[in-house]
Amino acid sequence: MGQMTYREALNQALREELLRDETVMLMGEDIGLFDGSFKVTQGLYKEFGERRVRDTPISEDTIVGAAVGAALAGLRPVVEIMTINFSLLATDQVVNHAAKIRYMFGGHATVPMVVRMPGGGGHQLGAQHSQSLEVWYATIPGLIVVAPATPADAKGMLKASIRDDNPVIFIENEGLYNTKGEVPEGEYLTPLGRADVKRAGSDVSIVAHSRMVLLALEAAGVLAKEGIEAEVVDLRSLRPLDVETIRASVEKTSHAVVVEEGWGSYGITAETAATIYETAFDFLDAPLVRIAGVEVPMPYNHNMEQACIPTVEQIVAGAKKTLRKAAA
Amino acid sequence: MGQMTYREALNQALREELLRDETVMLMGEDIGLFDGSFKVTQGLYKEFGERRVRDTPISEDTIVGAAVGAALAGLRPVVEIMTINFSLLATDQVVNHAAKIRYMFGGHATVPMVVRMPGGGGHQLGAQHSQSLEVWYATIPGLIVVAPATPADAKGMLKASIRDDNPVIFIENEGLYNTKGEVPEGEYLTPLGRADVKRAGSDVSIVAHSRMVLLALEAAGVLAKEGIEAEVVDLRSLRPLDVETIRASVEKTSHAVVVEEGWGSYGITAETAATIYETAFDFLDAPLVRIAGVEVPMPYNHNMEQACIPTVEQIVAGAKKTLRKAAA
Amino acid sequence: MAIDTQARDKALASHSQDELRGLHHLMLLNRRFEEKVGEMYTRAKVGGFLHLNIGEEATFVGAIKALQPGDYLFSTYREHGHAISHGVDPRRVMAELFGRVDGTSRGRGGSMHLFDGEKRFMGGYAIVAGSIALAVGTALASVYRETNEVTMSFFGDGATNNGTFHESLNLAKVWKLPLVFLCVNNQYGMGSAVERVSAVTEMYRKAAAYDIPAERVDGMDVIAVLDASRAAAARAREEKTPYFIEAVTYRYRGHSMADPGTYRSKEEVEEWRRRDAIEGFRHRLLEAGMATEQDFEADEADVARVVLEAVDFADASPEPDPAVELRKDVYVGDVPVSWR
Amino acid sequence: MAIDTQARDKALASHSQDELRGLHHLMLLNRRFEEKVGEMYTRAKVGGFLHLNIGEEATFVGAIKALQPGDYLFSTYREHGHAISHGVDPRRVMAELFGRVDGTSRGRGGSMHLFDGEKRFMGGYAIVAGSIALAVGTALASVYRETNEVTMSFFGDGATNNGTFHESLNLAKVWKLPLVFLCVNNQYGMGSAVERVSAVTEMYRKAAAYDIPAERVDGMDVIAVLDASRAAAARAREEKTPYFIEAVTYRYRGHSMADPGTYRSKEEVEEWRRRDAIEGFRHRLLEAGMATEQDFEADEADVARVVLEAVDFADASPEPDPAVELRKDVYVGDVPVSWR
Ligand SMILES: Cc1ncc(C[n+]2csc(CCOP(=O)(O)OP(=O)(O)O)c2C)c(N)n1
Ligand SMILES: Cc1ncc(C[n+]2csc(CCOP(=O)(O)OP(=O)(O)O)c2C)c(N)n1
Ligand SMILES: [Mg+2]
Ligand SMILES: [Mg+2]
Repeated sequence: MGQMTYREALNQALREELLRDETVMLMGEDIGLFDGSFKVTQGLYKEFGERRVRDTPISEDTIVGAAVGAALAGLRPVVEIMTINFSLLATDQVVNHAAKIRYMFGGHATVPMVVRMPGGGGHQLGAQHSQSLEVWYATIPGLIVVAPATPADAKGMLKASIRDDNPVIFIENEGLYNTKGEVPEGEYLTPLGRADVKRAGSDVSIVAHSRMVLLALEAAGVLAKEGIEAEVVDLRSLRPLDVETIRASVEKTSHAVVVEEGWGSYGITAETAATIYETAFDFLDAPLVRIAGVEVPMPYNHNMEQACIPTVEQIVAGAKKTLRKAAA
Repeated sequence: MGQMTYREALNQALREELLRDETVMLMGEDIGLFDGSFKVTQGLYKEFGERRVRDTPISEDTIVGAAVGAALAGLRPVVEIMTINFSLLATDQVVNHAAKIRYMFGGHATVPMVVRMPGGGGHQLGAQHSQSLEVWYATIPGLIVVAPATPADAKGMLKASIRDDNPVIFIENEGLYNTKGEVPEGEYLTPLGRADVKRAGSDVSIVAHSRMVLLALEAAGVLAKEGIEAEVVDLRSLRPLDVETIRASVEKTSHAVVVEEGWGSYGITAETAATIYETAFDFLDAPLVRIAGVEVPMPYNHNMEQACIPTVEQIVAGAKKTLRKAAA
Repeated sequence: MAIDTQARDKALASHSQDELRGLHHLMLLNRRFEEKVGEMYTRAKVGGFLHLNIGEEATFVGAIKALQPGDYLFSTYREHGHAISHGVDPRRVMAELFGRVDGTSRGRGGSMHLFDGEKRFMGGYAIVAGSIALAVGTALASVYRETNEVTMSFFGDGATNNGTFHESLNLAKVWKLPLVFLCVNNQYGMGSAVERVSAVTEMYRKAAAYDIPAERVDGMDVIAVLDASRAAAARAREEKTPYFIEAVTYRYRGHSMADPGTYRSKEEVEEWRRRDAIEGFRHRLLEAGMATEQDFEADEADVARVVLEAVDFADASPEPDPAVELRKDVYVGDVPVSWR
Repeated sequence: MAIDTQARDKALASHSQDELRGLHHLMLLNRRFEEKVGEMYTRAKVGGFLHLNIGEEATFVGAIKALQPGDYLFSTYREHGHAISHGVDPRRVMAELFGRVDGTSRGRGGSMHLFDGEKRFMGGYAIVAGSIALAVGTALASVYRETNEVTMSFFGDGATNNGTFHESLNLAKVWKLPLVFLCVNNQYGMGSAVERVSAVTEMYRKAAAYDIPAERVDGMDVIAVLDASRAAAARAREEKTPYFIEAVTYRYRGHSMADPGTYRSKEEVEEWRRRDAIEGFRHRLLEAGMATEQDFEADEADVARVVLEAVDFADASPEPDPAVELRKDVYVGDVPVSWR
């Protein structure tokens, strides 16, 4: 176990998998000589050379397509799309090709590949650089979609994603790269498809993923001081969604707050809310509270941007609101 | 009022708007000389010439981008993307450009344009040609997203979309083109953003959009024979979603079935379900029932495909299920 | 395209009689197979969109004959003949068109999505230009592994106007990939004549923007296509460089079965039919004394048998049972397929 | 690029003293403006990503001077100088960088999203190659309306590897649009040197695939850029044809403020700095007797004033109040902005 950043944990996962399996290779814009625009691939080009760590032109669509082809031929490509915003140029290859090939070819083809990319806002990068579009991928059968919140999960899930035989969309968050945590050394795999209770509690379930889990944990700390015990469920995996863990938590707490950084309407919280109502209807004492980003293209101005992104205070207030409603 | 098909209603709307407003122009692959691959633009090239009705290369991304630019310059382009499946090549222009330009440029720019495209399955076209991806667009602030179910709405909403100053995503359905209905002559506008109760009823609300509305109406007919009065709410507009009409219906019926042709997880029904629970929690007598397409890439084989798409029987059974649960 | 008959004769003579007879047989098989498929479509045995490639036989038979076992082939939705020419069993192709479990894709793919990994027929795809990017990937894998295969990517004239085409050519050149781009210029993308949608009408010129060697060949001349493709594949294999071939041809039928073809004149179609690849090839074989009318008749009889066997096989194959087949193979492993 | 000094002198002499002095003033203004912006970034007055164009002044000053009022200009995220050169008030540019309500985009856009519809500065965009497609649209509108404007689209060498670039060139040629493609080849896309990611290293050659007339000019020579752009714009305007110009230049700073630039050598940077567009131009003006050192000093003083005024204006402008500004302008009209 060592303390390291989320960025370092990802880097370690990539390095270990490159060492372990000759068929693993990385592709992306400026991931090699430049060490990656967020430095996740730092040092790997130097260590593994340009055969294993391949810089690409600014051709998102074809990079992903080439990865699909390479995967069909038996490699395990790991693509970095610089940010999820640019993945909009590659949606055809992800959705119409990677996600469908196995099924539409009768199960005779396999596409073991990973597309890594960070989403999220908070750095004044404006409307075209600050989106959280994980819901787009989460709705597509044939894809596995994960979004770890902690350095340990970042490592364990990236390694598991690379070893998985399905196309995996691996969503990071720009605001997480510098966060720190304990990360087990060496062989450490986190199964895909399982949510994780990051903090146990009995009064209210806070269901979140990616960076919002950190805010949820902070909020739980605040609530604890007021005698409210919040349980924080980190989804980690958006597709498949671990309905059972969510249900069990809400069954216990009878109250829920669902949170996401992106837009809520037709967002991740639409599904988590619907799922909770569906599976725990009889246990829920009050309407749950949905907290999400304000539904505008992200503005540049700092105050304006901050006003868009969910806060610890909002989550605390949300928890109290659903508890109050129940009391009333 | 005249009987006409959904296709003819769209054609009439386009024709009337081309006649009315010199800034309206159409662009798309094979919409001109070829009369459109689903013949929605039939005769318009002949009547209006290639200045107003413009054939394009197979360049979805740039066609939409060019429409955005033309809209910025004051035209009102109406783009046809042959099917929603190919719009995956244009998501960057739709989401990163059309949807954001007005806001991110401080309200100083306007993008009056329409992107028309059919979605849906049922014609054995396979995985890459049978998707219902409206939820992708519905989650994006800056877009208006509509999906009419009847010829009258097709006409009224297309005319309204062309006159709207915002980018409108206008989603048709291949299975609707040949359906018939009454359509008012001439100037007939249906406001965007309003759901429509297509059949009134007191026992259960069936909430749907596009082709599923027809199935919902059929299901309501079947239920009526068994003494169950279903109310059919046609969303018509997915963004903005008419929460008030949905809420009012469920408040009245205390039961709901939500339906979509596409995949349910993180789908349109995730939002409609969450919305119903949120706004009508205290009125709902039982968990609602969600009905959606089976979550697989669409198979080619007829029986397999039919097994994927929601049916009248499923809706009838869903209605009974939620009513039974309530009774129990 | 002006034709130099002397050179043409020389080209023919450089091939063995066996090879020439094989080309004839394969072109004929594909022609008759497609005709049968068209018939099966009108009899509702085949559904969905159906894109026949009648008229284009010389392009794909010639090009694919240039490949070796192990070479990767990517195609489009107009791919039945591409699959068959690359060694996929016609019976399994027909079964797929019929939507049966013995089809190449267990009936899930249909006409546009044939696949045979063992033969390295890497699939038919229905997104124009989409599979060109995939071809970059297998070619990359060959270089990565230092194996000796070539990848060939088929696409149409219309596809060259799409961004994926451009990105793929650039990537193939930058990465020095053994990839033969094979553009079947049948002069229309649906109803759009090349000159109405493409800035240049000679597709091979587009390769110049990537310094990819390129040439244009008569797509009604199977020998021309074969010879050019062989040279291209050899260079790709040895020099690890992409190569671009444009084969100019014509589809006799509509874009798909739904297309009445009103955007082109009867005369134009007739003119091209007079240049028919199979008819023309027969004349040349006869002239050169490489085959007799009897040989052609024997081929006719043989391909008729193969086509009928394919239909019988397809007819006998069971339909997939949704209860068993519907939720299988979305994922490898125990991933839940559907949550509702 | 070999330089023919005689031709260069002749080119210079064909311009009026006023015009030459104007070019100097504008290049200097942009240089000093960017230096100040860099300083403001380190002082946290400017946030987000910041891409300076120091070193590239001759490319955009030369090209944009070739435009007429009413002509449309599209740019990228490296666009401050493009906006200012097209007539956008430097004060409003600075205010936008500061995120203030008097900024060109009311503080919502920032460094990458300047916009001024009145000046027809159609925006800075942060998706590489994305705005090239938009430029096709305004050029189309000009043809549609039979007005006489030209559209100019700026983009980098890296952008030419993206599919949108390709589709846009094709469309512009097919539709015969008055559109000048202006490729600023600063030889790097982030850390990627042109030859590592592009099959051809001379960007103008890519235009050949669309039969678009194209040329490569010295992007450190403002007169060369101006003359080529003027000829291009004139042809575009009169003949309704796209034109492609590649201006070869260099950015002295990193890709953005976050980039230490380890992918290139100090020597390389130094070599290009020795060819500095402003310095070189001053020498030529002095030699030709078109300006004196005093003139340059006067320009320095004047641009210093303009830059300071811009900072003062920006500083004085209020921040947008989220309560008022946040939900405005997502839509035109009464569309509900947010449901939660
Ligand atoms: C991205 C995309 N856009 C549009 C279509 C619809 N479409 C199918 S085939 C076709 C024409 C393609 O022409 P070409 O590439 O010349 O191939 P051909 O059909 O002539 O063999 C079009 C527009 C599609 N399948 N994919
Ligand atoms: C579609 C897309 N992919 C990647 C990026 C990240 N990115 C921003 S600038 C840039 C390099 C662009 O290089 P070039 O076009 O040469 O312009 P320059 O920065 O040199 O002016 C990259 C890769 C982006 N903004 N958009
Ligand atoms: Mg064609
Ligand atoms: Mg550059």
